[in-house]
Amino acid sequence: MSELDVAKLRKDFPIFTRTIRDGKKLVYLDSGATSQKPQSVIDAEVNFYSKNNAAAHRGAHQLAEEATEAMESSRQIVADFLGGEVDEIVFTKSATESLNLLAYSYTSLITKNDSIVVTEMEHHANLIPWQQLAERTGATLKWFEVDQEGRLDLSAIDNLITEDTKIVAITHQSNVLGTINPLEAIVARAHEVGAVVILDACQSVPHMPINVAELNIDFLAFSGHKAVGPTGVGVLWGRSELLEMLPPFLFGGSMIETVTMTSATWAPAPRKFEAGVPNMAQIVGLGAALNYLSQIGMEKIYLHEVKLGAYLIERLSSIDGLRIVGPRLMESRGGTVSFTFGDIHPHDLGQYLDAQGIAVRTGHHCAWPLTRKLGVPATTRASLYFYNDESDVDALIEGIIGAKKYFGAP
Amino acid sequence: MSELDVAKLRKDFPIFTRTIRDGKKLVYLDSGATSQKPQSVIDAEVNFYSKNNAAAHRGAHQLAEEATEAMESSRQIVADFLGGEVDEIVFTKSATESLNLLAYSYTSLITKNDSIVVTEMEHHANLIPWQQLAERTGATLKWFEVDQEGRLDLSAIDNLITEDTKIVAITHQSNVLGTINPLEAIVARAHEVGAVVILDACQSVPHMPINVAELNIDFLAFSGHKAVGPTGVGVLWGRSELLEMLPPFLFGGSMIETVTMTSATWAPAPRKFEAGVPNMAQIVGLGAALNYLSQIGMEKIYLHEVKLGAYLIERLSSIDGLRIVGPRLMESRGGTVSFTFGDIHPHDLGQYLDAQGIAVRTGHHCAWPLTRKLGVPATTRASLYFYNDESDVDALIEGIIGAKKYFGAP
Amino acid sequence: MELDALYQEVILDHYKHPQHKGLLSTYDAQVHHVNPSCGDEITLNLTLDNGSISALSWDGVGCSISQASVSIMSDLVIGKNVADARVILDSFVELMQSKGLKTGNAEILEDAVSLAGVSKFPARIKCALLGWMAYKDAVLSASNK
Amino acid sequence: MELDALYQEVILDHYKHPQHKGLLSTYDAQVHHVNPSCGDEITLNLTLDNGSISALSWDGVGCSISQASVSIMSDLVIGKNVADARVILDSFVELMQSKGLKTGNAEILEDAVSLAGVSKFPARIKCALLGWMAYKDAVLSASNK
Ligand SMILES: Cc1ncc(COP(=O)(O)O)c(C=O)c1O
Ligand SMILES: Cc1ncc(COP(=O)(O)O)c(C=O)c1O
Repeated sequence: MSELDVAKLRKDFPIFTRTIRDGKKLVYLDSGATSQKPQSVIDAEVNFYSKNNAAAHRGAHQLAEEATEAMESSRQIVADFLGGEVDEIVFTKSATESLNLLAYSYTSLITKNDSIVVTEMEHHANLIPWQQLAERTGATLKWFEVDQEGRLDLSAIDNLITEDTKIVAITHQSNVLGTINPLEAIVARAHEVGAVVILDACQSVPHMPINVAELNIDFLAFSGHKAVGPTGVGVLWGRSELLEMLPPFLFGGSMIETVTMTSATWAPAPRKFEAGVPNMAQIVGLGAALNYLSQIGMEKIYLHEVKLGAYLIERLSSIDGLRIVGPRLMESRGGTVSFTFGDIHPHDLGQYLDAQGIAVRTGHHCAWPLTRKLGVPATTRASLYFYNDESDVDALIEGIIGAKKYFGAP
Repeated sequence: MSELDVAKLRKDFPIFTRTIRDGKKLVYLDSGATSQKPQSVIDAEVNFYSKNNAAAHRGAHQLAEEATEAMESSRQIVADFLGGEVDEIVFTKSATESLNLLAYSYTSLITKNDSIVVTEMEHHANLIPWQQLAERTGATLKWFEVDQEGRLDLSAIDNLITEDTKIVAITHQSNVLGTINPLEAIVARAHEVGAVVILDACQSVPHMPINVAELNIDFLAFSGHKAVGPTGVGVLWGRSELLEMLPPFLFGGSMIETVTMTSATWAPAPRKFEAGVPNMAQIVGLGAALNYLSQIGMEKIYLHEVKLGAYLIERLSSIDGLRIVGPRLMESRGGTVSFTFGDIHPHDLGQYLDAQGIAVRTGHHCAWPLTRKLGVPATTRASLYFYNDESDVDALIEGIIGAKKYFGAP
Repeated sequence: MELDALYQEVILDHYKHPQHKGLLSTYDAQVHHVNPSCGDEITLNLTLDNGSISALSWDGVGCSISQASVSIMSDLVIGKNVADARVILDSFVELMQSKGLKTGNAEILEDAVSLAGVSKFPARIKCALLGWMAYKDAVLSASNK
Repeated sequence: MELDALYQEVILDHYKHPQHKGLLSTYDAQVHHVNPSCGDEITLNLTLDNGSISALSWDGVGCSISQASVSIMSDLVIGKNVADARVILDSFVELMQSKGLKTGNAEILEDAVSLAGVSKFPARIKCALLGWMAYKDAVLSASNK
């Protein structure tokens, strides 16, 4: 069905050798929350701690040199992976920090006459920082609505993105619906009015080929842990002239040029945004993660997920009383599928599935306004990755049918 | 000389099996910048990734349960280690983030009539955030001066900490001088005027027994990586009533109570301060690190460093032309010693030592105002930890004497 | 099977036939609680009469555990005085925190012992407690009137 | 020994006897650069005459590498026209980035080839470049006058 040898790839992931509950096979369909880690990523962190650990950029001794080299070559890997320049890569602890960094750094550049545009399908991490920026500055927050198919309603684009718009912050792929948003029209309109486009790429960087130059965006954020990388590391990519212009966010060591008791000046980007001893082992692990993904091939990963997603949707659609929340066609859509199932509450369904070894996520998926808009209190979400195959989907379907029996017909 | 079996402890650290430059033994005297990691800490991270990896607090499935449990038991370990309550422990990425969190969160609570008090020996991470808070709010930044012995000058305490003082932010142990600051008088005066005391404990938590209740402080920050823990994890401890009162800093998933498109409310502390999928593996590693330290015993670690520090100072003092910058008496002082050596620039000395396998740090150590105050452009710093012994000190002394020959008499 | 320990028959019964669901129009205190991690919500109306819970009604959305738990709780506390109800509440919280090690005192907790299995599923404890915490809050606010 | 490759005799000579150190009181441009990681500082005064570097003087504190490097650079560029000096600068930057793989073109770089060893020590490259970057900046600002 796919060009990926999933069985072989799964061998790279130590967690797949464990079992769940009473010896059940682990069916992991929660990669939208966090992905599993291949041995090469784990080894990269271990290697760093065991061999090269020292404070990067802060010493002339050999360990410090090696730590710096390890960390900076990861920066190059990330830059190449995204199609950006090495000085455009800022390491953070998470996409959440990356997005908050931008929202804080833009504080002094936004006035009460400006507007910020988001969408109704944003993750809280790409919504609340902008609410707060609007509150701090008096700017207006506006948003694209989501239609009943789970697609953005672009019809009002010219009334939403207007001359006073300074920032358009939008998710690339919805973590609830799986919808991949049409960036071209939005980027064109944003740039027409002089606004920057900030892309929340948490659910796209791990799942499809991304090139920031081709997308023609201005900033991009993603988290390592969703891209087979370590926890505790995120990335902010930004156009170099914008990073140069933005004031720093966190203040401390390594981000300065000079310091007196009363004032300080800043190092050039990206150092300006990386205060403190960096999360070095995690940065190194992220480099290994992106290398691992590149070796498989992002195009192949994308195609695999689209095919498997289509199969998942097809099989889910065959279940009576199951309602898919989000697009049913694979066009502009990834392998994340949310649904409701009659009167069985997602929490109960998730619990039943867990007893069968199947890990899904239930709730509002940190996108509460979207859940509310779709008229459901909560959903169950299955999110696919390259290490999933048809047998995982089949297990899920069987689980859902079992739940129906267990809790009584929905 | 000490109750610690250093040779045995060193076996816990894989990095000590490697060699430096042309096969030289690693003499690591840069623990002030970052500490090395024992196998048990490395294993804790590996274990998490290999067995329990999932998004903590975000799923009802077994992996998510285990990840939550792993992370939350680390919170208990940290609380116990510091003598605080479990809900008073906020996980961050670093001490730098912890201190910036406070400086940002206090923004709405500080006015232009208030003052903030720091010291001249602060690390940039505990200075610039307060400069910036003063700039944002119009408040006044004041500071304790450092005398030529490298001690705080407390004579002006009543004129510095006054009725308008809201925050006193101070380092526990100087990362340059090794000075341990007299907290009692400062805490008493701060509380007398209703100010909170924020302790930068980066250089004390890893090196001595700490009890926040006994210290009677209000907030404390430290970094995991200096306490044999992973990179990418820090801690903020705060009195629960203060954490409850403070607005959040980073916005996103898991820190909310409810969210609409235009507003949000917050979860109780500590969750309110932990937006996003946490740095789980690093949090788990930090738990293992503190357990490791506890097993050795913080009192023993402290005594070991004081004894070894005295030996280091004694031997350094015997070298002609070498000037110790900071207290020479071990009273209220730890095992971090900075010095200058005639006309040999610290960078050159550090480079020579590196060629002998000896890792020290050179420069201003992220405390530039202090370096300037002490009238030196830069210093060389040797910082000890429990895995150092007399042979490391002897190697350093030999190295310094060798440098004198190499570069010509200073 | 652990799942059966969680989903006792009596829980599913209460879920399908929730007691005291549907808000009464008069009350001393009304509270609204949410479970932020899953979005479950409850509104609870409470009337006190001379230190006794004379009326309690609720409405909300949620999983079987949260719905059954509030239904069971309603049955238990209505008609009791606040002090007695407090004993029940404390006993239930203790049971929830027992990590599967306790079965609960049936004399105090009656049907609520059927929720003992929840304590083995840390992510679900908040579901079971949602209604109870709302009740606790409501008593506080009704008593302060 | 790698250390000897770093600390060539000619470097230590320049360090002990720095050329053109001590600021001249007249200049077209004055720049001040720091190395934020170690605190080394340099002030550099530059005078251009008809496209040539007619005078260059400097003062500062720093390690042997940074001091020797600016001393060598001063010797090299004084009297040259800006375009020729640019060739030297570019060639030196290239040498510094060579990770120990290049020895440098002695015809262009003269004494500066003695700094080739620096390129093997990444943390020191900034030391060697400090004065050169200050020079580059000064030319820019003098030319813009
Ligand atoms: C005294 C002191 N404060 C703060 C910091 C900042 O710690 P980090 O860089 O881990 O955030 C350090 C170490 O760099 C330090 O020594
Ligand atoms: C679309 C989207 N944006 C932002 C985030 C936040 O990422 P993190 O929690 O890793 O910071 C997530 C994941 O939780 C996400 O799915």
